[in-house]
Amino acid sequence: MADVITYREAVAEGIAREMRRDTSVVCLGEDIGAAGGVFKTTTGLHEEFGPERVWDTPISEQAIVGAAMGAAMTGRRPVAEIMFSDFLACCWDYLANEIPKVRYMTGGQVTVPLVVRTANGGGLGFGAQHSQATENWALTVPGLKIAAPATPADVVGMMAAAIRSDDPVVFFEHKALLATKGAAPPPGHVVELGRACVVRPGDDVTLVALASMVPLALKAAEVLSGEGIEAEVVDLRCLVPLDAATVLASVCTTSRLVTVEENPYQGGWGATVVSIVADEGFGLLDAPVRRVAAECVPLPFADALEEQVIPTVDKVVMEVLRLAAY
Amino acid sequence: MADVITYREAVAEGIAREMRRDTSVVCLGEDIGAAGGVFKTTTGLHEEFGPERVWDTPISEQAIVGAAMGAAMTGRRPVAEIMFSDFLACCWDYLANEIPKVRYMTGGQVTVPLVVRTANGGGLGFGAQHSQATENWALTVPGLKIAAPATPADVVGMMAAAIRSDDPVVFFEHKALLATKGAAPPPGHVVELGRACVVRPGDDVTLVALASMVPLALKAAEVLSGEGIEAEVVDLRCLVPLDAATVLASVCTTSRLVTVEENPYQGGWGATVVSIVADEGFGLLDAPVRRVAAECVPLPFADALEEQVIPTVDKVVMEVLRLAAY
Amino acid sequence: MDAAGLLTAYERMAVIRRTEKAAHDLFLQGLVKGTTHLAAGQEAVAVGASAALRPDDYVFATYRGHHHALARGATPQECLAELMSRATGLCKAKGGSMHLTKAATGMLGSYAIVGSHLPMAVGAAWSARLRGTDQLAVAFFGDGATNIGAFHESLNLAAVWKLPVLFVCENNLYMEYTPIADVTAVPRPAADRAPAYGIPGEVVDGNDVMAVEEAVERLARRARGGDGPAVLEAATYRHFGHSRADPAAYRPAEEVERWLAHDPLDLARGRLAELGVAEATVAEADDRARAVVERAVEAAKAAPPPEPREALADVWADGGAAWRT
Amino acid sequence: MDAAGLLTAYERMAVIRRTEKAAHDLFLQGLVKGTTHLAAGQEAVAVGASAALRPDDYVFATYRGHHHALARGATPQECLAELMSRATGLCKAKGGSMHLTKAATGMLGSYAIVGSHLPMAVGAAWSARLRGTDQLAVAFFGDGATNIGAFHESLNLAAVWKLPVLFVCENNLYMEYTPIADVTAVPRPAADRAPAYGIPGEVVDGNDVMAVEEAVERLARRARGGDGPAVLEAATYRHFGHSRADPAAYRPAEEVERWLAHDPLDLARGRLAELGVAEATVAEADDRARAVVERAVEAAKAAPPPEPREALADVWADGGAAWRT
Ligand SMILES: Cc1ncc(C[n+]2csc(CCOP(=O)(O)OP(=O)(O)O)c2C)c(N)n1
Ligand SMILES: Cc1ncc(C[n+]2csc(CCOP(=O)(O)OP(=O)(O)O)c2C)c(N)n1
Ligand SMILES: [Mg+2]
Ligand SMILES: [Mg+2]
Repeated sequence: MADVITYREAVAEGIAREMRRDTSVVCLGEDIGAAGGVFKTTTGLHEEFGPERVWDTPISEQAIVGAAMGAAMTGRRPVAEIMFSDFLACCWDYLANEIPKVRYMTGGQVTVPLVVRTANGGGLGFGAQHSQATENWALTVPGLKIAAPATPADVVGMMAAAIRSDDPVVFFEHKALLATKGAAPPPGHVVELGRACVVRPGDDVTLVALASMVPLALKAAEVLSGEGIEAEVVDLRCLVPLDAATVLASVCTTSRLVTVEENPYQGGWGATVVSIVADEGFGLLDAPVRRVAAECVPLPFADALEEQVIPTVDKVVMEVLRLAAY
Repeated sequence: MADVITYREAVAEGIAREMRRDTSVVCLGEDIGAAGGVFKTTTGLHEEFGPERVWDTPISEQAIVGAAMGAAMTGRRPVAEIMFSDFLACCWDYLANEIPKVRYMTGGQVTVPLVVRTANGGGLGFGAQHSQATENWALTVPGLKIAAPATPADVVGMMAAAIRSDDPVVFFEHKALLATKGAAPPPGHVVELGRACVVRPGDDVTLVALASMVPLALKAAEVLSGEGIEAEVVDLRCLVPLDAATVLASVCTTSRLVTVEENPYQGGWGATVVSIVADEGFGLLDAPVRRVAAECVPLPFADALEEQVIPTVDKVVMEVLRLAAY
Repeated sequence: MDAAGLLTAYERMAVIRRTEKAAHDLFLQGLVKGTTHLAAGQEAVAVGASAALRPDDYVFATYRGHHHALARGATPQECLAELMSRATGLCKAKGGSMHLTKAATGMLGSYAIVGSHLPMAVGAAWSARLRGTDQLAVAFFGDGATNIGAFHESLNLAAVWKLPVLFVCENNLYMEYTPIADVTAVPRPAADRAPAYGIPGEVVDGNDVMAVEEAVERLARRARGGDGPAVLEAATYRHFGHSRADPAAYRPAEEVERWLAHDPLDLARGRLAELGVAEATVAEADDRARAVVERAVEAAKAAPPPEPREALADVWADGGAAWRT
Repeated sequence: MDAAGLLTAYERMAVIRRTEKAAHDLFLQGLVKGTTHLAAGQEAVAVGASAALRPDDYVFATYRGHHHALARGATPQECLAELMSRATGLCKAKGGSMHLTKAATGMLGSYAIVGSHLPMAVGAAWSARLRGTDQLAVAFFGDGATNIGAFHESLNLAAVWKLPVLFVCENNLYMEYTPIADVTAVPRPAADRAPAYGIPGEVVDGNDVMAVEEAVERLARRARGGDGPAVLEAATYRHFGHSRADPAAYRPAEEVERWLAHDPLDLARGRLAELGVAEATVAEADDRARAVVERAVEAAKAAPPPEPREALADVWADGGAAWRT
C-alpha cells in the first residue's frame, strides 16, 4: 500500500480490511457495486468480494436501512450506504425509532451490529438538499454511535471499530475531505470510538472541531499563532460516545473554549459540548464560551453566499481574537 | 364558552377559530374526521366544517405532509396532523429537507404557510416509539418555527399565530397535558410566536422549561420556595423563534440557570439555550449552568423505570439545591 | 393439518383468546398501563402461520402482536408480566404491550410504527440467503400498513432479490377508526398490490386456521425453494376496539355480528367435530388453556417491579447506557 | 398538434438542447460549480407535456429539471445565470442547477431528493380542487423514483381523493449508473404499478413530442373532468451521463447509438418535413434558438455575483432569517 492515501481511498480500504477479516460483513446501497459508488468510496469492493457481498439496491432508503437492521439482528454485519447524509431523512424512522431502540425495548434480547455510512457536509456546491451536516440529527437520538473522521488514517481505524462494534454506528464521511491525503494506516489499525484526539497542543484557547472543521481549525490555529495565541485543537472524532473528558482536560489548561461547527448554530453538537463544560467545567472558564457555527439558514448555492453562511478560517480567528480580548 | 377548558379542547377550539375566520384553512390527517382524532383534539371540526375541510387520510405520513406542502404553496393553509410526534420520522424528509428550504432555495419565490400538528412527549405509558419529545429534531433544521404550548390559553393563542403565519410551523401538543385545564382565552386571542413568558417571578435561579416541563418546574419552584429559594420560571413556548432575550434578562437578575427538558440530554434544546447564555450572558453567571434532562436512553415502558429516566420535581429541586450550594 | 394438529392449534388459539381477555380485564383494573391492541378474533392468522413455520424461521409483527408472540413461543405469563410492568416481563418491562419480542424463538419483535418492520423482515430473509440457510422471514401487518412507503420499498426489494419472505396482511377492515376501504385505491389492499412487484398475491380466510396453515405452508415452500416472496392477505376481524377502551362504535352492528358468527375458535371447533374429535377432548383443551392463563395472571401479579437500575441497562451491547466520558 | 404548433415545440426543444449544451460547456470551463444533471435527449417530454398544459397548471420536477423550467417559461438566461451563481439567476443563485423554479409561471420547483415532489404535486392538485378551479398538477420524475416510498403514498392518495394530477415518469433506463431493470420487479416501473392504485397507466414514446402532447392532453382532460389521476411513462434517454463528468461508460454502445438515432429533435424535424414545413423555416427556428442561448450565455457571464447580504434573506416570509431574539 502507498504511504499516502486519500480519504476517499481510505473508505474503501477500511471496508475491505473488515470484509477480509470477517465474512459476515456485507455491503448494500445505491450504485455501490460495479460503479464503485457515486463518490468512488466503494471502488474495488465489488471486484474483490463479488455481488454476494456487495449489493446494489433500488432507490429505497427505508428498505436499505431497514433490511440492514433485519440482517444485523440475524447474524450479519451490514454496511449500508446512504449516498448523501441529507437522505437519512428518507429513512429517519429507522435511525430515530427502530435501530437505536430495539435492543433496549426488548430488554437486551437483540443486538444491531450495523454501520450506516453516508457522505456528509458541504463544500462541493451541491446546494441546500445535498450539503447538510446532519450528524446533529443523530445526536438527538440515544442509542446510535456517531463517527465523523477527519483524516484517512482515522477513516480506516474508525471504520474498523464501527464494523466490529456490536452497536449501530452512523458513519459520516465528509464530502469536502474525500480528496484530501494523509498517512496510510498500518495493517490492523483500529481507532476506538469515543476517543477524541488533541491534534495541536496549545495553552491559550481550546478549539473543538469535527470532520472538515478540523483542518479549518488547524489553519485558524496557525494564523492565531502568528498573533501570539496558541490554540489547542481537539478533533472530537465521535459525537457518541462523546469524549467530554478530553475537552474538559484541555479547557483545564486553556480556560477558554470555542467550538467550530459546520452545522447551523441552532441544535448543533457544540451546544451539547458547551453545556457540559458550562456545568462541569464552569470553574475552569475565564471567558465566555463561543460557538463558531453556520448561520441558521439552508446552505445557499453560490460560493459568494456560502462563505457568508459557513465557518471560515477568518471567522474562527476573529472570534478567538475577540475572546482573547475578554 | 366555558370559563375553563382542557388543553385537549383548546386544540380543537384553536383550529376551529381559524377555520371560521379563514376559509383557506383546511385539515388533514389520520382519523381526524368523524372520529375526532385519536386524542380527540379535532372533535367537532368535521361536524362544523364538513369533509371538504377536514380530510381523513391513509396511513401515509409522507403524502400527508408533502400534500400539505403542495397545498400551502398554492394558496391554502393546511393544518396537517401527524398523530404521534415520533412518526415525524416517517416524513422527516419533508420537515428537514423540503418545507424549510424551498422558500430560501427558490430565492423567495414561494411561501409555505402550513402547520404540522403532532402529539408529543411521554407520560401516558406508550413506550419507546410513542413517547418521545421530538422538538429537538426540528431544532436542528433552520426554516421551521417550533411551537410547544404549556396551557390551554396558549394552545389557542399560539395555534392562531401558527395558522396565520406565512412560515411553516411545527406545533407540538403535549400528550401529558391534554387533560389539564386552564382559563379559556377570550375571542381573538393570539400569542405571537417567539415570546417566552415568565410564569413565576423569582430572584435566585432561572428555570427555563417547555410544555409539560413548565408545570413540573413550577412545582419544583414551590418546593424550593419552602427552602428559601425563589426560582423564576420561564416558559419558553417556542424553540424557534427562540426568545433568548427573556432568558438572558432573567439570568441578569438571578445569575443562575437551570434548564428543564423532557428530552435526553444529548442534543436537547437546553444545550442551545445554555450555549447562548454561556456566551452572551457569561458575565452574569455566578454558578455552573445545569441541565435537568432525561437520561440518554429510549423511554422505558414501566413507570418504575420511566421515573429513573425523565426529569421529576425531585430531580429539579435537588439540582437547584446543589447549585445554590455552589 | 390433521386432527391432532388442529387440536393443538385450537388450544393455542384458546390460550391467546384468554390471554387477550385477561389483558383487557387487567387494563380495566388499572393493572396494565398505557395501551393495548388486542388481537382477539385474529388468532387463526398467527396460529395457522406458526404451524407452517420452522422453529428457526423469523417473525416480525406489529403493536397488535400478542397473538404472534404467543403463537411463536412466548408464554402468557411472560406477556402479561410485560403488560403489567413486572421484572419478569418478556422485555423486562421496557417494551410493553406494543413491543413483545421473543428473539430466542425467532419472534424478532413487535414494532409500533406502522410498516416499519417490513424492511426488517426483508433483511432477515436476505441474511438467511447470505448465510446459506433456507430460513424464512414473515412480516405480519395490518391493512392500513399497505399505504405506507415502507410497504412498497420492501415488496420491491424482496421481489428483485427473490428473497424468502412472506408478507402476511391481517385485513381486519379498519385502521384505527377509519375503514381501510375509504383510503385505499384497490379493494384488496395487499393482494391487489402484489402484481406491482411481479409476485403472487393471495387472499385467504384469516379466521380459518387450516386455510391459513395451508396457504403459508405452500408459499413458504415456494420461497424457500428460491422462487421469491409472496403476499398473503388474510381476511379477519378484531373483536375489541382498536386499542384500550375504544368501543368501536364506528362499526355497523350487522358487520360485527356477521364476523362474530365467523369466529376462528368456533370454526376450528366445528372442524374438530367433523374430524371426529370428541367434545370432551376439546373441552379439556379449553380447560388447559384457562388454567394456563389463570396461573399466568396470578404469577404476573405476584412478580416484582423491575429494579430501577434496569433503566440504564441494555442500550448498548455491553449492557450499559454510557454515551460520554 | 398542427404544423405551427410543432414548429413552436421544435424551437423550444432546440432552445433546451442548446441550453443544456451551454451548461455542459460552461461546467467544463469551470463557470458552473457543483453539479448538473442535463436533460438533453429528454426535451420532448417537457415540451410535449407543456404544450398540453394551461398556464395556470402546476409543474413539479427533479434535479434533472432544466428542460421543465425552460418549457414552462423560464428563460435560458435566468437558468444559466443561476447555474453560474449570478445575482440574476432564476433563484438568485441560492438554488443552483438542481432547484430551478419559476413559481410565476406555475413551475413550482425542482427537487433533489428522489420522489419528494410527488406528494407536493398531489397537494397542489388537492388545493386546486379545494379552490374549485380545474387546474392540473403534473409531477415529472425518473424511473428510479418509482421504487421509493413517496411514489406509493402519492399515487394512492391521489387515486383515493380522485385528484387532478398526472404522474409522468421519464424512463431513461438508468438511475445514476445502475439500470432500472436491475432493481425493479416489473418491466415498466411506472405504468405497471398504476393498477395497484386503480388508475390508468400508459406508455408513450417520450422522444415523440406529438405523442407526448396527445397523451398528456387526453389524460389531463380526464383528470380535470374529475376522473382522477393517471400515470404516463415516457420512454426516453439522456444524451449525457447522469451528472457532471459522468462519461456513462456503463451504457452499451449499441444502445446509445439506437437512442441517438431516435433523437427527439430529429424526429420532430422529420415530422415537420412530412407536414410540408420548409427546411428554411426550420433552419430559422434553429437560428433563433442559437441566438437566444448565445445571448443568454453572454448576459449571464456579464451578470454580477449575488450580494453577500442575500445569504441571510428569504428564509422566512418576512424576507429575513432571524431565529432568535
Ligand atoms: C407510521 C404510523 N402512522 C400512524 C400510526 C398510528 N396507528 C397505530 S395503529 C394504526 C392503524 C393501523 O391499522 P392496520 O394497519 O390496519 O392495523 P390494525 O391496527 O388494524 O391491526 C395507526 C394509524 C402509527 N403507529 N405509525
Ligand atoms: C432519496 C434519494 N436517494 C438517492 C438520491 C441520489 N440520486 C440522485 S439522482 C439518482 C438517480 C435517479 O434516477 P431516476 O429517478 O431514474 O432519474 P434520472 O436521474 O434518470 O433522471 C439518485 C440515486 C437522491 N437524490 N435522493
Ligand atoms: Mg386493520
Ligand atoms: Mg432514470
